[in-house]
Amino acid sequence: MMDLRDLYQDIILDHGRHPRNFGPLPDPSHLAHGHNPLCGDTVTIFVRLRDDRIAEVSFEGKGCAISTASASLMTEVMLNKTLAEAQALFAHFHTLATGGATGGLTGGAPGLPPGLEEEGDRLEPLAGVKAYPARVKCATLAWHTLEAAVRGGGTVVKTE
Amino acid sequence: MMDLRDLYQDIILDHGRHPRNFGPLPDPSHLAHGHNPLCGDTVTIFVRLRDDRIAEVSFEGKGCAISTASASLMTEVMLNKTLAEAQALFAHFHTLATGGATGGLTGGAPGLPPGLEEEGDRLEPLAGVKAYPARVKCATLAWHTLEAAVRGGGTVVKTE
Amino acid sequence: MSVLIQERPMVARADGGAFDPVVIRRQFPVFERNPGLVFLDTAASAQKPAAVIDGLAEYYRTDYANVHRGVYGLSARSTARFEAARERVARFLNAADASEIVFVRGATEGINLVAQAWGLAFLKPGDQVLVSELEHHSNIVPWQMLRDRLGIELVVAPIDAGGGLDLEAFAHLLTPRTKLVAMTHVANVTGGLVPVERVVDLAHACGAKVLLDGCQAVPRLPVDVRALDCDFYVFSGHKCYGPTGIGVLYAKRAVLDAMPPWQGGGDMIRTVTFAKTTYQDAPQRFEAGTPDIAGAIGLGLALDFMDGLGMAAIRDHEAALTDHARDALLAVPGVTLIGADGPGLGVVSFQVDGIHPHDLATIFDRHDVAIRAGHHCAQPLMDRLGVVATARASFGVYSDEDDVAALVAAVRAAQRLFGLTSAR
Amino acid sequence: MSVLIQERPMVARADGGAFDPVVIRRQFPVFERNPGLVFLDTAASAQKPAAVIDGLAEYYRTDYANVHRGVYGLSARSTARFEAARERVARFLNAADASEIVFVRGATEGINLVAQAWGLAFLKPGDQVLVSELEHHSNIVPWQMLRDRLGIELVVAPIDAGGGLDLEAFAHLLTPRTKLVAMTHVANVTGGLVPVERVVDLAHACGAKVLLDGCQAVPRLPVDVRALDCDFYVFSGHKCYGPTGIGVLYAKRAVLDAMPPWQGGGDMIRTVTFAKTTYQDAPQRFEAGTPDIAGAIGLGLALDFMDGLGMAAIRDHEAALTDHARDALLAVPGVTLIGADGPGLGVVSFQVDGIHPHDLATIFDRHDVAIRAGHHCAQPLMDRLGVVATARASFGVYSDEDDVAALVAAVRAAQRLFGLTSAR
Ligand SMILES: Cc1ncc(COP(=O)(O)O)c(C=O)c1O
Ligand SMILES: Cc1ncc(COP(=O)(O)O)c(C=O)c1O
Repeated sequence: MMDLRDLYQDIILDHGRHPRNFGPLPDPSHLAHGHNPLCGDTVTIFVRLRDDRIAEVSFEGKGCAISTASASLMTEVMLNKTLAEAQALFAHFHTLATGGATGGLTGGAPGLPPGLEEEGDRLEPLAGVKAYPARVKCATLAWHTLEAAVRGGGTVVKTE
Repeated sequence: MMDLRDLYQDIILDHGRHPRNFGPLPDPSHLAHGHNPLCGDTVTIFVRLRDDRIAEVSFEGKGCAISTASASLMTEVMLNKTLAEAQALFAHFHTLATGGATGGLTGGAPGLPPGLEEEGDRLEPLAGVKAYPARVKCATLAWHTLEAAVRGGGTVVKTE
Repeated sequence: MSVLIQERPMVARADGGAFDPVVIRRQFPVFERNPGLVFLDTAASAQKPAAVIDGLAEYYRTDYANVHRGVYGLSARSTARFEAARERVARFLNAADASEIVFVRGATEGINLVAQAWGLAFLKPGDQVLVSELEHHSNIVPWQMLRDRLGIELVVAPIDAGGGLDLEAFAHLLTPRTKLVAMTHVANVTGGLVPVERVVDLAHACGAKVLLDGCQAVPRLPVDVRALDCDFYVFSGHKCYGPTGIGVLYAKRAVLDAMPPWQGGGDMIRTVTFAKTTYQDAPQRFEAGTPDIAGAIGLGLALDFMDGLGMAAIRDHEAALTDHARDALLAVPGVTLIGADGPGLGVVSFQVDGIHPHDLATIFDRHDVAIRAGHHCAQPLMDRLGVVATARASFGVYSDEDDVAALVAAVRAAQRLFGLTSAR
Repeated sequence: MSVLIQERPMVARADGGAFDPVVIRRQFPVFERNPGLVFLDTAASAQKPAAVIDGLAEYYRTDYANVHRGVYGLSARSTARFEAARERVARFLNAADASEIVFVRGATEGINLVAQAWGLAFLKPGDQVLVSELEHHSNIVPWQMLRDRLGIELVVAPIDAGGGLDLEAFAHLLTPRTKLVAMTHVANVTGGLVPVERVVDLAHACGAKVLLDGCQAVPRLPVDVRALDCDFYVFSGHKCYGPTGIGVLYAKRAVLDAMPPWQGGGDMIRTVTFAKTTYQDAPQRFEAGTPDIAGAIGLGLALDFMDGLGMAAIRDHEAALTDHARDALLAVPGVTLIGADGPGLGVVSFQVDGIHPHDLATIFDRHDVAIRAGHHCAQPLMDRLGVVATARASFGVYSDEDDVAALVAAVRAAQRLFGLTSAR
């Protein structure tokens, strides 16, 4: 039996119960809604971009511990990142959570540009989800929604 | 193995190949079309009733040996019968061909009124069909069609 | 509860013994192959007894051929078995005639058939279809699609505070414009028994026809469509221990006779020319193409299996186990039941404070307890109850109090993992 | 013949041996259970190999649960197997993506889906659907129903004197009003191969979409939907050694994306409120309700079985046996072949002077030879050929020259019984 603690690490439970950056931004420059039709979970991501940099980011929604913790950790690591850095973190996270569906030779931290190592480490607790295929979408929902928000805004994203 | 000769008796083959009373009546008082949608066989029955008596009867159509012989034998036994006698013959034939679905304690000739014994005997060769459930409808098509003709006329009958 | 259900004489088990899930479970190979499995998702789909699995295989080995058109022996045998399955279903539902049984893929296809064949033919703009807040998406979406196509109205009867149908509100919503009432017999989220006899009486008094969704009822209680007097009844084979791919639409013969066909093809026609085609009578008119022959035969075997246990015995078992599960869950601090005020049959929905149902399901799975978490294809009901998702445990003939004990233990384990035990 | 068929590299048999129907037959339990059976009705439905029968049973025993919604292990396994079957079908047809594969009950449902979802959305009064005189009722009646509903026109491409599609006449019937060409790939009455590559080219040049009915083709030759470039392709699982209740609609992804749903229910929705419902992407949008999970998995096993033998080898076998059967039947005085001028695959229709096909089938059955007699769900073709019915023998991977010899012997026996031998 896979240890449930690999998935539900203390940091996940903590962020699940006490999400950081939770609640709407008063005046976001970008926003998107995400939705997992299989379980009904929803998330809204609020972003204020300034000069191609994520000056503020927050989220709101109803979800499980995994999706809430993933969104919360995401907002922490994304704060003050340039869009290019955000893209690199997204790719890194995707590999982490899915076991490498987007490529990357190592399971660990493929292609994280120098300077983002610390952010990579902070996302590590989310790696446990890849052993739970039915839950991967819980972890990726907020990330896909953020991507949609900064790319255009206003789109409804879904993960299935 | 059931002997095919029980079904394809000489009298059946003969009537199948050389049907009696084949071809339209010039001026029928009653007429009906019959159709077996499973195989595409068709039959038309022509009747001239005079004083509740079948003064003339003929048939036309495309069908197998069983359906053609059954129609041919039917026209022979029905000629000059009253409608009541025709009804009795119909009931008798139905029991003969289906093995008694309409009742009758004996498999043979239930309730044939006196005076129709000879007709009953002439239909006997059709009894072989009841061992071939897939073919019963071939045998009954003409009979159902005749019944529809004298009851109203103009109806299309089907057996399935 | 007995006022809500059709009573039939108690059917003794084939072996004359008591209803013992431990013994019954031995007839289900899945439990041998998956030792330790606590399967509590029968409402989504039931496991299959060996009689069904082996009977299906045996049919393919000995009697298989296409039906209805062959003169040869194998085809005649196959046809006889297929039509015997139709008779079997008719007997099981106490339908007046086998011709009232239309084989479909499942309840969903059955409802779509009614919406698209009966609905398109008989409904006019302004007519109303009345459903309830308890419905599965399968009994909502087809009517919405029809609404958007025809300009009819979809009216929704609310639930009461206890999570059951509000019968008084329902009665008030019936008007001469109500042409069809489409309602579940047993609710798939809550297990709640809907008083369908009253629903049918009230609807008929108003001139409306009634469709009952029996997906969760047929596996759990004796159903008598003639006593119910409903116009349509649908259910899915896979939820009552039968194979996937097969289900049933029952409709009164006069109703079927008046309906145009829905799908065109082989077997449902009488004559075809390019100019004009004429159709068969019911039920063939509604079964275009080669049917799921093995599925129908397998469904017949599943009904044999259930009747062998006795539907009254099954109902009593499901009711008792449901009551027990409700009590056992409520005894755990932090657990809330959803819509469990009225009589319930085979299904318990619940929530655990501080743990999302999705997390519960994952944690339970690691304890070999299989439940469902989510909206259970009933998003409108979720919205009405103000929840995003629930955890749902559901029972079958193989479920027993040990399964409930495992469920409760899993809840406690989840609470420990989430550090919630000391909170109380 | 090779110009008509997509060539693939010859696939060696799994055991490396030659294609030997006697050996293959041992994998089909029906022949063990029915010793002496000469089964010549594979075009109506194929018998099932043990790999399919046992694989189905094994799935129910070990991995069964409903798909797509469960978090627990059993459901995840079941979902993985179901979706792997979709990938399997995609690979078998060489589709670009598994999302282009929609599971349906069979070819008939697939065609009805296209007629009622694509047709209702995209056809206008005056538009034309072009079929051929060779079609099965399943590829006629859905278009007639659509014609009567929408006021479109149904145009019929004639056959030539040899019983094949008259390609020149077909080309002349194409107009800018032709929006869809719906045509069989291999004709079910005659076994005739339709030059579908030319049909697709000509139709596309005219701006029409093309639906191919692959019911008789998929069991008999390598099919590559991307090389064919057809827009829709349908087939039935039960005709290619798979279970009943399952079939496939392939459509190009862009075509599926543009189509509205047909049936409503669970699994095909994204969000549901009583006011408004949003739908999933293809293929889920077209799979309302619980699918025939076991059927899809069984179909995957059947495709494995066929690929194990090699589709090129199967094609060569069917072609050679068909040629042999045509020759052997023609050598019997009084026998006429129907529509057998062109290349044929797996099906031979014939008549015997002085004996109705129905009588032939009964007599053959007493000699353990199972054939079909009737209109084969192709009444318009029968009318065109000026016959009421034909006798039809059709072959599968288990058929061989001994079966043909038994068929010929049965013809002679029928002639003797009818006293027709001395007539020549
Ligand atoms: C060419 C053709 N099209 C369509 C069909 C219909 O297939 P099904 O009855 O499996 O839907 C058949 C078989 O009966 C066929 O041979
Ligand atoms: C009450 C109810 N109705 C309809 C359905 C749909 O059944 P199916 O998916 O078998 O068509 C279900 C099961 O999912 C159900 O529980």
